[in-house]
Amino acid sequence: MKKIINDPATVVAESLRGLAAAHGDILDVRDEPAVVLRAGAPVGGKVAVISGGGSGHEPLHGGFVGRGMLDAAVPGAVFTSPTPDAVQSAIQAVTGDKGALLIVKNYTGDVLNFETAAELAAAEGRDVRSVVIDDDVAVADSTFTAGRRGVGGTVLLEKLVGAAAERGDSLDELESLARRVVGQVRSIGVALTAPTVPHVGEPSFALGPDEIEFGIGIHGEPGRERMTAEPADALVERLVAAVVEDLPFERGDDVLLFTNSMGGTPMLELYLAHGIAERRLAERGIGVRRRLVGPYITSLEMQGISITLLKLDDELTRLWDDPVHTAALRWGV
Amino acid sequence: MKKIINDPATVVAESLRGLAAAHGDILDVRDEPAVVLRAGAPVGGKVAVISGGGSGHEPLHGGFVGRGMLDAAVPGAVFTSPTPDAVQSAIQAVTGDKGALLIVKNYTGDVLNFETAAELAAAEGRDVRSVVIDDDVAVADSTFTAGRRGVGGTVLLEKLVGAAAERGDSLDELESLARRVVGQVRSIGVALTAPTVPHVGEPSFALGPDEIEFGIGIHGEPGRERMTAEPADALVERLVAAVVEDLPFERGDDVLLFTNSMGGTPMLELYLAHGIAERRLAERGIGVRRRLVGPYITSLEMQGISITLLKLDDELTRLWDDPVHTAALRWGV
Amino acid sequence: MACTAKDVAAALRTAAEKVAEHRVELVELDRAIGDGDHGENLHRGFTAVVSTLDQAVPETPGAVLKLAATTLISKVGGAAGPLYGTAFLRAATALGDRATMDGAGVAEALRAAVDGVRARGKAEVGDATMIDALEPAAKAAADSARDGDDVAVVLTSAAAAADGGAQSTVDMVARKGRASYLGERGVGHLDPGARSSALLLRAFAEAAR
Amino acid sequence: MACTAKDVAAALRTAAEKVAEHRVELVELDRAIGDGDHGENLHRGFTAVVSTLDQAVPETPGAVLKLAATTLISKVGGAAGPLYGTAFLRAATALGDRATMDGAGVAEALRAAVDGVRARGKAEVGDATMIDALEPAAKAAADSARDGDDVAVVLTSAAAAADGGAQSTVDMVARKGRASYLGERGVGHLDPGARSSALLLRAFAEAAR
Ligand SMILES: Nc1ncnc2c1ncn2[C@@H]1O[C@H](COP(=O)(O)OP(=O)(O)O)[C@@H](O)[C@H]1O
Ligand SMILES: Nc1ncnc2c1ncn2[C@@H]1O[C@H](COP(=O)(O)OP(=O)(O)O)[C@@H](O)[C@H]1O
Ligand SMILES: [Mg+2]
Ligand SMILES: [Mg+2]
Ligand SMILES: [Mg+2]
Ligand SMILES: [Mg+2]
Repeated sequence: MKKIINDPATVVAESLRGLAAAHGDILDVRDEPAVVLRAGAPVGGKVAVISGGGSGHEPLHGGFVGRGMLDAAVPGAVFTSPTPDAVQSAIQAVTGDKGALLIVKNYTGDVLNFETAAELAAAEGRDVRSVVIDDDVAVADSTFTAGRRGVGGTVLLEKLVGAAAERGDSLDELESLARRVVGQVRSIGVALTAPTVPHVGEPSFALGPDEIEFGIGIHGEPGRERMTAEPADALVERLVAAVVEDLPFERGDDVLLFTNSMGGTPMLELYLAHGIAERRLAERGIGVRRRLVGPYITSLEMQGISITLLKLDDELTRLWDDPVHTAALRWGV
Repeated sequence: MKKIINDPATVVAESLRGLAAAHGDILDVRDEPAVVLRAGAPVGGKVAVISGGGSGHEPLHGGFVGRGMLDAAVPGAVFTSPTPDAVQSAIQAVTGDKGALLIVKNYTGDVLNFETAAELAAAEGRDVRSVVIDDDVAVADSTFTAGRRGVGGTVLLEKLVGAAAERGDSLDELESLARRVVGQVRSIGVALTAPTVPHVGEPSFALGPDEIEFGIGIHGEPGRERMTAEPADALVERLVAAVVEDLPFERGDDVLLFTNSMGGTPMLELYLAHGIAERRLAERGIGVRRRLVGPYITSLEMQGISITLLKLDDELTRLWDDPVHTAALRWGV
Repeated sequence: MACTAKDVAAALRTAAEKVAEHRVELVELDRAIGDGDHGENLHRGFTAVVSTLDQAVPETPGAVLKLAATTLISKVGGAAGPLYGTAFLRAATALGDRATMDGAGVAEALRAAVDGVRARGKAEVGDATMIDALEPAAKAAADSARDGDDVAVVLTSAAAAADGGAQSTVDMVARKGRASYLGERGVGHLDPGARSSALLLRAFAEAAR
Repeated sequence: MACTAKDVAAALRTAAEKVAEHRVELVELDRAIGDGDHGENLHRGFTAVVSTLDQAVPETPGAVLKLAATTLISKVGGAAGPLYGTAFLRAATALGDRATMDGAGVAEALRAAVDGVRARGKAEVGDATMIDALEPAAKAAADSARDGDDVAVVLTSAAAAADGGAQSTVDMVARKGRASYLGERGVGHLDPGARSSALLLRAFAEAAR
């Protein structure tokens, strides 16, 4: 394993120091437990929006802290959900009178740790709600399993809820907005190579020179099937079809198309894939009204992409267009 | 080789289609020859700023087309300078009364092809000047060689010159600004892995499991030396020292620090490296006043980073802060 | 012979050693069907438990277990952190402020721990999780305690049952945890959490001897 | 026997075949000390030259070479595009509108071509570039033409000299082109542009026989 690190045990803390140094105007980083806080938080008159999860998915979540998006991010160890005390410390630091909404990706660890933190916060008399995002169509949805994973849709959810919080929506309104977004966003990913977790030192899985993992998770967890690599046209059609058929998205729908790099995919390939996805959707009569293309929810150096579709209406489009000023997403400011 | 492509011969054209689809509000893409043009160009009352070079370095240059930066980008085949007719077609499409400035990275191919295009444009009666950027300290600078390569400094140069063009500076002013920037920006890079050019199908060079290439170029050309991997603290100090000693940057200098990912490096590691660079500069009494962290000039999926330092003054700081609205850099709008 | 707070603390130290020894194995098991952090997470957690115990050992077995629980909750993260945290917390609650714990006490604490994990994670036997090791362990402990066995024997019975239970996950299709994403492809793999549960019980049994 | 526009066109087709055959070799040579595109670039360029010639063959050798030059300039890119483009353009200019080209004409055209590349790229013999193949080739062609040799013999002499010249780059420290970044580390490698120059001359010689 070759990595630009000093020690696997201190990777996250050291990386957060760099994030703080680079974006001191937007955010503050606190240590032990590690949390990333919006500069000047708690911001009066708004619900605090908080998310977090294992590290290794940067810019998620710390890169989305700032005006119009998150008030705090709670980074765990690499690919490991953060502990309740860290979540609690973020809640305490940024929550004002209007309460806090926790955006939780649907992984057993995230759900359990955020749940515990929310209970602790409630015991302190705070109004804290959680919304769980589970947009990954690669995984069968069933109450008898851990359920679907939270993946690309998380980025969109954080932007939309963050914008609504910024304009002063109440916790009730935010919670129902968040549930609505969760109901109409779907994603799927594919991996060409595996990520290498620093403390493991070896790739998370082995893929042959012609193999890809279709339906990959963002922690290098396996997905639907291992298959032979295929040309971009066929692969992107496979991704688009899986997402479109799931909700389903239908002729006449307006959507936001998010073409995400898993970290190690060249932008040249990412835009190529995005172009194909646009055409496949146009052929289906689905109108792409907004788009996001880039590495926004990654799995370390993993090569691969994911496609996320969100059904848009005027309200969501407005919230998407609203100003945002974070390390990784910025417009209107 | 696993890549999200259809055919090595059409990679660039297909990727540009995706870029156009994603950013139709900012730019237009034309085919044969391929050029990326600022939407609405030529923009009245300003000098056209044009750059280009081989593809595979995305977001450079197409991702920097837009308000406050480039009027046109000319993408060649992967790692291959574009041809003069492509450059000429970009010049014709975006140049108004105030002429055009070409920003050329110092590679034999880029210099020769842009030179030819500039001659052709001059023959058409246009006022076109070129500025060559050669900021890579890894290479010995000598008039008896091809000279230093243009690398990370190119991104900063395009931003600063683009901002000055936007506010209406004349071609003379832009040319001298550009030369001033070239005089006070320096970079160096390191690779942990090699990029794979689509038509080659194999990594551009072979690195052992513990080897890194110090002083790498952005086309996977070798640099100063092949060495054993070392902890981030030592590696970043080595990069910072090489850059600082070259200009030299001195105690009391104000600088912009640009920590760039070569494409495949996780953001977790990139920010970690950035944090170390900030501290090493602080120890030297060099004041980091602005920073840019991310994958902005890449070498396909190559893992590695580069460090660029630009000496700032009030004028350059103002130009850096000026609004920019491109696919890859955006603020103030 | 019943065991004291000191004995419980010693058992936790043994557990920490066992986790350290098997860190790589647990990472590898998790890498195969999950995300490869289980060994690292537990190692971080139990190292912290030992540091805490180095400062001061609380007075009762229950208090020691509670300290371990809060330390694990705040250091482990992932799914295993809250689950093992809950297990230790429930065991502590079951023991209350008793000064010592005999074989029956161990069985009682283990039952409470396992029920806590079940309530928390909503997994049942057959879902290919730590429950497949813990549930048979709790049953075996109860049987052994009913026979009047002492702490060491109760724990040894529990550990043996946990080993068998863990092994049974190899043939299962996981329905909880990260391995559930794999469906049929997860068959043939030992669940890392089941393995770590068996290792912890083994460590406690060894310490009790 | 002097050659016509048709013969020049045929020679360019042979050159295109040669480049196609050696595409991978040229890519590999460039990958070792440069950026791995030389074979791909030339292949793209000469394929385009053949397509252009498929549409219509101009009337004079000079006009054919000029068409090749502009096609190469607009299709090859990189360093090789403008350099080979210049070479063919200067050769075309040297030939003017002569209807045929004899051995002396070949030597004259080659001299002009090589001087053009030198002017454009500012490389001299010993810098480890295509100049190391082209300069001896031009000299050998001049000697051969002075002896009254015909086109085929002049080109064969040039090609042989180019081979030797290209081979000499193996021991050089490159001072121009991408290989110059390597310094001493570039020693031991054949320059891809020198190799392609030798291949082109070899193709022309074969076509002339
Ligand atoms: N719902 C659950 N109930 C019981 N145990 C579970 C549950 N989900 C996961 N586990 C256990 O946790 C183990 C994984 O722990 P760990 O790797 O530390 O967490 P994560 O899955 O968050 O990376 C699994 O092997 C399994 O035994
Ligand atoms: N200044 C120069 N003068 C003469 N030949 C040169 C010069 N620079 C490069 N070359 C030739 O060009 C070849 C490389 O061509 P190519 O790989 O197509 O372009 P690039 O270096 O832009 O990738 C080198 O092997 C060398 O022979
Ligand atoms: Mg985990
Ligand atoms: Mg090239
Ligand atoms: Mg795990
Ligand atoms: Mg080359």
